[in-house]
Amino acid sequence: MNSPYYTEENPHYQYVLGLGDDALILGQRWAEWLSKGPNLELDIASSNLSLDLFGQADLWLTYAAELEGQGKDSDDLAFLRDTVDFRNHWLVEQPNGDWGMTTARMVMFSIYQFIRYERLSKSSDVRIAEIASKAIKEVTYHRRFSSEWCMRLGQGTEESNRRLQTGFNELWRFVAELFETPAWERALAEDGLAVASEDLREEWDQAMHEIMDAAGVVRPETTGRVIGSRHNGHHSEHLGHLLCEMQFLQKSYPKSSGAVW
Amino acid sequence: MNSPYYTEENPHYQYVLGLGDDALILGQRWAEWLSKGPNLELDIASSNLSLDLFGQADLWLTYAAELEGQGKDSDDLAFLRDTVDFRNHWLVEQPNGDWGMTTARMVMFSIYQFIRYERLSKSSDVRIAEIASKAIKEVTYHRRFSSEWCMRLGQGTEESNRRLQTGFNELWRFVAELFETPAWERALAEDGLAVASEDLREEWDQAMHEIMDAAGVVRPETTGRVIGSRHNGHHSEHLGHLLCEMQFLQKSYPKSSGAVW
Amino acid sequence: AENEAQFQARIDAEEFIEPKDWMPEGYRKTLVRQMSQHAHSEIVGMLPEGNWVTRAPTLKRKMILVAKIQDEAGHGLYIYSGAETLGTSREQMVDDLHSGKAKYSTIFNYPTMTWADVGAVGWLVDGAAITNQIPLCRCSYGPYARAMIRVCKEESFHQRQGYESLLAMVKGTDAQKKMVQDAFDRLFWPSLMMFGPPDSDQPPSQNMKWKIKRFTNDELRQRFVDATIPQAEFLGLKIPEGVVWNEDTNHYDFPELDWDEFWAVVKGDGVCNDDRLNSRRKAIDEGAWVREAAEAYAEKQKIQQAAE
Amino acid sequence: AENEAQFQARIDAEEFIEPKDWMPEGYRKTLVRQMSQHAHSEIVGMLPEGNWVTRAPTLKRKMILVAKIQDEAGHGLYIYSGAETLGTSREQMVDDLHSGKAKYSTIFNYPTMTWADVGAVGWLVDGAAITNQIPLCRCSYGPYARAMIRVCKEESFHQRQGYESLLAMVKGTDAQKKMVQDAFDRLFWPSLMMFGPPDSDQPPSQNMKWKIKRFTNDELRQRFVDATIPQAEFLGLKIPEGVVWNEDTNHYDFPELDWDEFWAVVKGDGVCNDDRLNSRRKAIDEGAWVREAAEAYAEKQKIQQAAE
Repeated sequence: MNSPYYTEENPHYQYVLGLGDDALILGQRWAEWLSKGPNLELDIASSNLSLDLFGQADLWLTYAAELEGQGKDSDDLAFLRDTVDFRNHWLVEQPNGDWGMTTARMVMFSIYQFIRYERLSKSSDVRIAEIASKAIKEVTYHRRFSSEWCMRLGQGTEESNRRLQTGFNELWRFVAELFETPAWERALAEDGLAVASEDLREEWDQAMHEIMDAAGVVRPETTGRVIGSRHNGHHSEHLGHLLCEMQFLQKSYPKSSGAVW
Repeated sequence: MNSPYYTEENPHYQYVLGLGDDALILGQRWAEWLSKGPNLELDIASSNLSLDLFGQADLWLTYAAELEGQGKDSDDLAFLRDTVDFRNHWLVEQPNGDWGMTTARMVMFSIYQFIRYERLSKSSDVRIAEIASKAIKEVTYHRRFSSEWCMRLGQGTEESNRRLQTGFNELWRFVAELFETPAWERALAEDGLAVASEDLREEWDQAMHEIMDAAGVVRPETTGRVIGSRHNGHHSEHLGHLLCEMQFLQKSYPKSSGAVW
Repeated sequence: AENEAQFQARIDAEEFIEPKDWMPEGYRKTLVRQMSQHAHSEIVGMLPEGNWVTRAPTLKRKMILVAKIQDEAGHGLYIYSGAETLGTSREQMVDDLHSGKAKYSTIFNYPTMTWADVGAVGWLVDGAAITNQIPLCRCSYGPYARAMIRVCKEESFHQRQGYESLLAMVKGTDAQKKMVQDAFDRLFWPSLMMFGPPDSDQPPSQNMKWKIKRFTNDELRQRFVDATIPQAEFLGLKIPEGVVWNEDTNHYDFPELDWDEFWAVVKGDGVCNDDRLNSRRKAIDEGAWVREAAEAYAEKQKIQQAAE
Repeated sequence: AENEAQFQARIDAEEFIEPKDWMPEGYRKTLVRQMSQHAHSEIVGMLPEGNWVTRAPTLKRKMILVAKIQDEAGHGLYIYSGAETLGTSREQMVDDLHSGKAKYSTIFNYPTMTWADVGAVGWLVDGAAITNQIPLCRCSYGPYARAMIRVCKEESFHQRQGYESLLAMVKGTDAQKKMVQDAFDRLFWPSLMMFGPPDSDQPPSQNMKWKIKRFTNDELRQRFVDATIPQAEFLGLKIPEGVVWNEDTNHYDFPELDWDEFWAVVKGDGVCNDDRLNSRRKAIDEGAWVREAAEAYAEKQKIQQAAE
């Protein structure tokens, strides 16, 4: 049963919007680490990740706005939608938690992004292929950075292994949703334009298997049930609070009132 | 040197607005404790305090809106202003911190409110006297509640005394600002309408002296310098983040667009 | 066995069993489990509403929500103290909640995604709870029945306020109407699951015999659906697929619930399972030093008074 | 004493002193104090900007601010490692910061109340820092001078971006113009205090003799005022009371600064003193287990490689 926010219209726009929202929300979570990291080197690393992700978000959301065809720009999409209009995966909107939770999330998602971007760089849509080919260079670093920290924490001390394991335990419930594939996404994939999320599952499982074994952490079991869908505008409770901070200025001094930033 | 937000116009409105903002922002801080308290009894106490304060805020802000004379209501004032338009004391906008910080703040401010409301219940403005006489019954409980907890923490364990002391140490910098008295407030006081904040100092110092000695905590020294002023629209960095959460819905679905709650 | 027969006779005679009366161990166990699960649900139920208390759109809605959360904490207290009369301490029950041993109603593992969810929780979740609790006002165990009488009164007040906030929103913008429809679509089925698994899954329950339970899960669920669908229509909402008025039975027919989803959430796979338990653990852990200080202080006072 | 004379001769000959060269204990001490205070200011300076990074109004401004904060962390790193060449470890310097022993520039104890403050910090605070740092590029201690050359380049880039964001806002709504005027009014005087107490308060400083300091506090402050006021006028801002162009001296006259405020903030009474130190301590304390894990892992790798 689909929600009032579900639509099969303009799937090309919806697909690109999802890529943009993933990068935007994860970029915001990494920006929250600035000046709060375990040391200066990690504050610098967090800003690198955040900058890459905001850059990707700007490119995807600019293209999405063009595909939507209502004269919007990337800022309109980023700052004027409510949770029900966002199409990011639930994993990226979860709070950072401690460095163990943050590392677990980034391992899970940077591997997913790497595999997705690898295929998208061969997309039949030249614009998608272009953005993906640029982004995959950055995501290669994201994957290496988070995998290295996964090893340090997994094999470091008993406490760091415990915290990393807790991160995977609490985030694993969001794995199934990474591979949810609505019919319109499958159709786009058949045209070579997009990638069907479920086709990424095998390679992702394989890569996760390797890094988690090497790091000495156990794969949690979950029923794999996805209750709700981001394509229905559904999200966890965390996205709404993130938007309160991110969107305050544009909503308090709307473009329509002549505000310029 | 006054800021672009300083005005000597409609002091009667500004004074009542300040009373409303103090209650509103402190009410929001107490609402943040709901379901997060050390036990169920304190969750119930926090909701009592929060309810009382929101009730006072509604009364003061409704009256302030009338005095402003621009057809606004208490919600317009609470949900549509930015930090520069708020006139609450800096002490009430500080984060809750732990139960020690929260207790220190509430001791400092409930005693201030008690003394202020005691005098305002004899205001020449019947409306102010009415609201103050109702509010002082509630604030009497706020004062007793926070003083009891000040004793428990101060005389309880070495750790609770340390945390309570840290609360006073970090919040004491905001004491001087409680007694800042612009010329227009002094003029209103001379008409018997308002109370000049600096006239509350002596009684407040005396009451604080007693409770802090009894609780076994030391009065921190500060230079008493107030840098900036709430009458200039100046605040600490914490009010802005509080408004992001509090105002999200009214700013995302503006009354002007026909939204009804 | 002789006790047993006498006890059953008192139940059949509709007498209330009191804490000091003799009772079979099974009766005590099932009541402690049910009352502690009920109290846990009240406490955990504060969290999805607490998620919006700082963002309520008006001062009036804010105060209504704070008062509702306050009552839930109060309900939790009565029911915990009711359960304590059966010999288990509140601390023990709360430990079981935090260790995951004790359960709470699965509905609270669903996220309150929008402000309309807060109204829908009041309308649907409090509505289902009331439908469940009215019969409990005549449950055979005295302390539980008395707690229920008071809880029902306050909860019907909250249910009306939840429904009333949706009534206001459906008169607002299209975006608000959509929000209410989505909240109803999402929370309707999980609130039906609050009545527990279908009777077909359940062995004829001892609880009915002991008059802890007066009606079966399906009977109460049907009563709730029949009351709720007309209210949804009054709000102008689209009715969920498969829910159809049956002229003959004078009830609404509705399709089989998705019990796989129910058991997945019971198992811990709901979107908010971890958020809820982590919040409860965090509140209790970070409050430990406060409770210790209060105890130490009370001790010192006692010693002082004794000395005077 | 013979070393001393030789050392002074090298200074007078504009030679760079390197870590391995002989230096008077006073020279080492004052450099460690100044470089660590400079590094601390870069680190603590990340916090008032970090306060707005999650609320930047556009993606472009967000990325510019993230890049600025990143560079400040980088500057902090160079300067700490520069100071380490004088024999004090970064951990020791950071401990002194957290214990309150070591200071950082008082400007960072002022709150960034609005988004316009972020632009004003870029324009005024980076501007004052650059005015201070250009002469440091020829400071007698080699590692410090080389760090400054790189820092100055990046900071002038950030200063322009800060000014540019205010240029955009003054073309916006009245509310935005007011925000920029208020930010300028509030941050102008504290940024003048970044140059330190007036020369009249200072004994003729050994730092000048050792060519660590090339110009006096008042000379640098004057240079900054003369550069900043025209920029404020270009933004259409009202100029602070008492700041008047002096035809004869070809400089702006400006009133005595409020040094009581300066010393109150140094003493810890600024609005944000506690917020800043608490944030730094929290980051380092909560990161301890991460650093320990990284060390333990590196150890295991070494042992493993040695075994191969």
